[in-house]
Amino acid sequence: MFENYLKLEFPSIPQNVSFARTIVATFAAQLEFTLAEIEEIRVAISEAVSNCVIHAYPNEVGIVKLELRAEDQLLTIRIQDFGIGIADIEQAKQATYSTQPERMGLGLVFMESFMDEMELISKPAEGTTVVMKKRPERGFANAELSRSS
Amino acid sequence: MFENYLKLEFPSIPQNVSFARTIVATFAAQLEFTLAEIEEIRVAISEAVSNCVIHAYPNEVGIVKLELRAEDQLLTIRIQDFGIGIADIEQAKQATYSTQPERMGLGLVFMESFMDEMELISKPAEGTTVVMKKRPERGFANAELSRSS
Amino acid sequence: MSYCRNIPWKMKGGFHLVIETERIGSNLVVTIDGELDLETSPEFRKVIEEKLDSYKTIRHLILDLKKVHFIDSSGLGVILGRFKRITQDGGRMSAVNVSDQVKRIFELSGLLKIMNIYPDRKDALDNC
Amino acid sequence: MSYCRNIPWKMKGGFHLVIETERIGSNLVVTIDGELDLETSPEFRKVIEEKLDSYKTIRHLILDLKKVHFIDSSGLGVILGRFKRITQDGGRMSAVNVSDQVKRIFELSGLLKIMNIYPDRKDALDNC
Ligand SMILES: Nc1ncnc2c1ncn2[C@@H]1O[C@H](COP(=O)(O)OP(=O)(O)O)[C@@H](O)[C@H]1O
Ligand SMILES: Nc1ncnc2c1ncn2[C@@H]1O[C@H](COP(=O)(O)OP(=O)(O)O)[C@@H](O)[C@H]1O
Repeated sequence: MFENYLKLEFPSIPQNVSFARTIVATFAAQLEFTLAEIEEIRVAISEAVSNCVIHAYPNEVGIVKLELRAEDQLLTIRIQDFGIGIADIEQAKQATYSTQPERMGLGLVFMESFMDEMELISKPAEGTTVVMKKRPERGFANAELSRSS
Repeated sequence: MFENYLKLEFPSIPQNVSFARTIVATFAAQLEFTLAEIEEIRVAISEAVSNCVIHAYPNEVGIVKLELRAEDQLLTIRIQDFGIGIADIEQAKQATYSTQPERMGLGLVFMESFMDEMELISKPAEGTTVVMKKRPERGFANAELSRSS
Repeated sequence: MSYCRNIPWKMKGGFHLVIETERIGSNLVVTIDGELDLETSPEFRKVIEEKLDSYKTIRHLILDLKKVHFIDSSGLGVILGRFKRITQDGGRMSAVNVSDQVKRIFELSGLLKIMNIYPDRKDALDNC
Repeated sequence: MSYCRNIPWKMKGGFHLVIETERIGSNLVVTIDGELDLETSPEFRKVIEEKLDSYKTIRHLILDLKKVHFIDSSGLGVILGRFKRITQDGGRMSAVNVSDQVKRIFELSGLLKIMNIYPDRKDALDNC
């Protein structure tokens, strides 16, 4: 069985959002994702890491932990912060709900739309963890077709 | 002062060598390195992570920790394994010295040639840590030249 | 037809965004090259706001997204904010060269229903 | 002039290496597309060894490195190993389309002193 993982830790600064996207896209490319699927993963990661930067640590730079796991046909992404947390998770998930007037409240909506599964765990003053999962749609069967003559 | 860091952990499997290269190159691109300098960094990382895969854990898959730090004009890379370690560091550093007959003994030579500084710390049965540093040759001055009209 | 052009503007830090603006009559054409996210969006907003502040005659904002390799809700937020400003002033906003990926993001957010999308710049200008 | 060609061969896992071999008389031209490192080198070695085993008449190995985007000491080790085999049998080895980066790696290892480097494939074949 194919298996790999990557654990990351970085500070919650805006330039690490694009960084996290690039790393996750490179990691995800180990599985048989299409380019369109990789784009979806990039958006989901971008939203999750942006939320750590803006919401989890609004007035300071905090630690973001990112864990990637590839197990056979499944990519699992875990993003954790130790910031202010979310009091009402159902409310947070609603489209257009945002605690910041300038923002659109679409981050969690995009994460749910673009990944197969999304779970949000949070406790005020302790932090938030997002777990997202995605399988390549056309499956992993192609990976075994090694073309050689 | 510009400052950023990235801590990584991954298993010592061959496909993570190219992976580590890509991540470090992306991280290093935050500083004002030339493309040729980025290539040098890619070789150094490739050698260091390959050594963890081949030498540190010859018969098992072990843990590799990679720490990247960008502080102003300086990139610091720290690669750590918890493998078999090196008994005689001076001997290991010699060109063409290798404990594996098929290999060339050039990895540590390339790391020293391509980085500004390299330090090797090791203890048999405990593991090995390599610390490498590099500064962009043309300095950081250019980064302040924000071009706008 | 008046004409003005910005020298490409470069982000400090890891990733780059290049924004070029071009005034064609009462149209402001904004060409974006790069990724629109949390890091780059504030500057994207700033550049457009400054142009709208200084050229009071602008009635139509045209975003050329040909080279937008990535957009998330932060980038979308800035586009929606500019849409609100220009339409409140009685103007219009269009996007051209919109990739499938960006179109999908626009669709999920509802922006696709309220903003004009044209295949290219010429089409957008012809419809002014 | 006999001729044989491999269908591109693809690595499983993260990164790809495509190796094409072409037999031109007593020459074996090996075109490498990708990164030569710890992961990809074993297959690189395998493909060349198999060709050398099956075509006993090969006297000259030509490596076309135009699309080698990366090489480290693992890739270099395989090249040196093949160099040893072909020269022991009285043959020769050349490399063509060598980038500055690859040339520097060859230089540091001493390989540049013992291996022929030609600008392109035609030059290498003319010197057979
Ligand atoms: N990591 C987090 N830490 C604290 N609060 C969060 C976090 N992620 C999301 N939230 C809360 O959930 C709300 C909705 O998030 P989201 O859908 O991403 O939209 P937006 O980022 O536009 O506000 C945020 O406004 C914030 O209050
Ligand atoms: N991380 C490590 N753990 C254990 N031994 C190591 C490690 N790195 C290097 N060595 C030792 O140092 C020697 C020289 O390493 P190097 O110069 O990279 O050449 P090579 O990989 O070709 O052997 C190796 O053969 C090995 O014995």
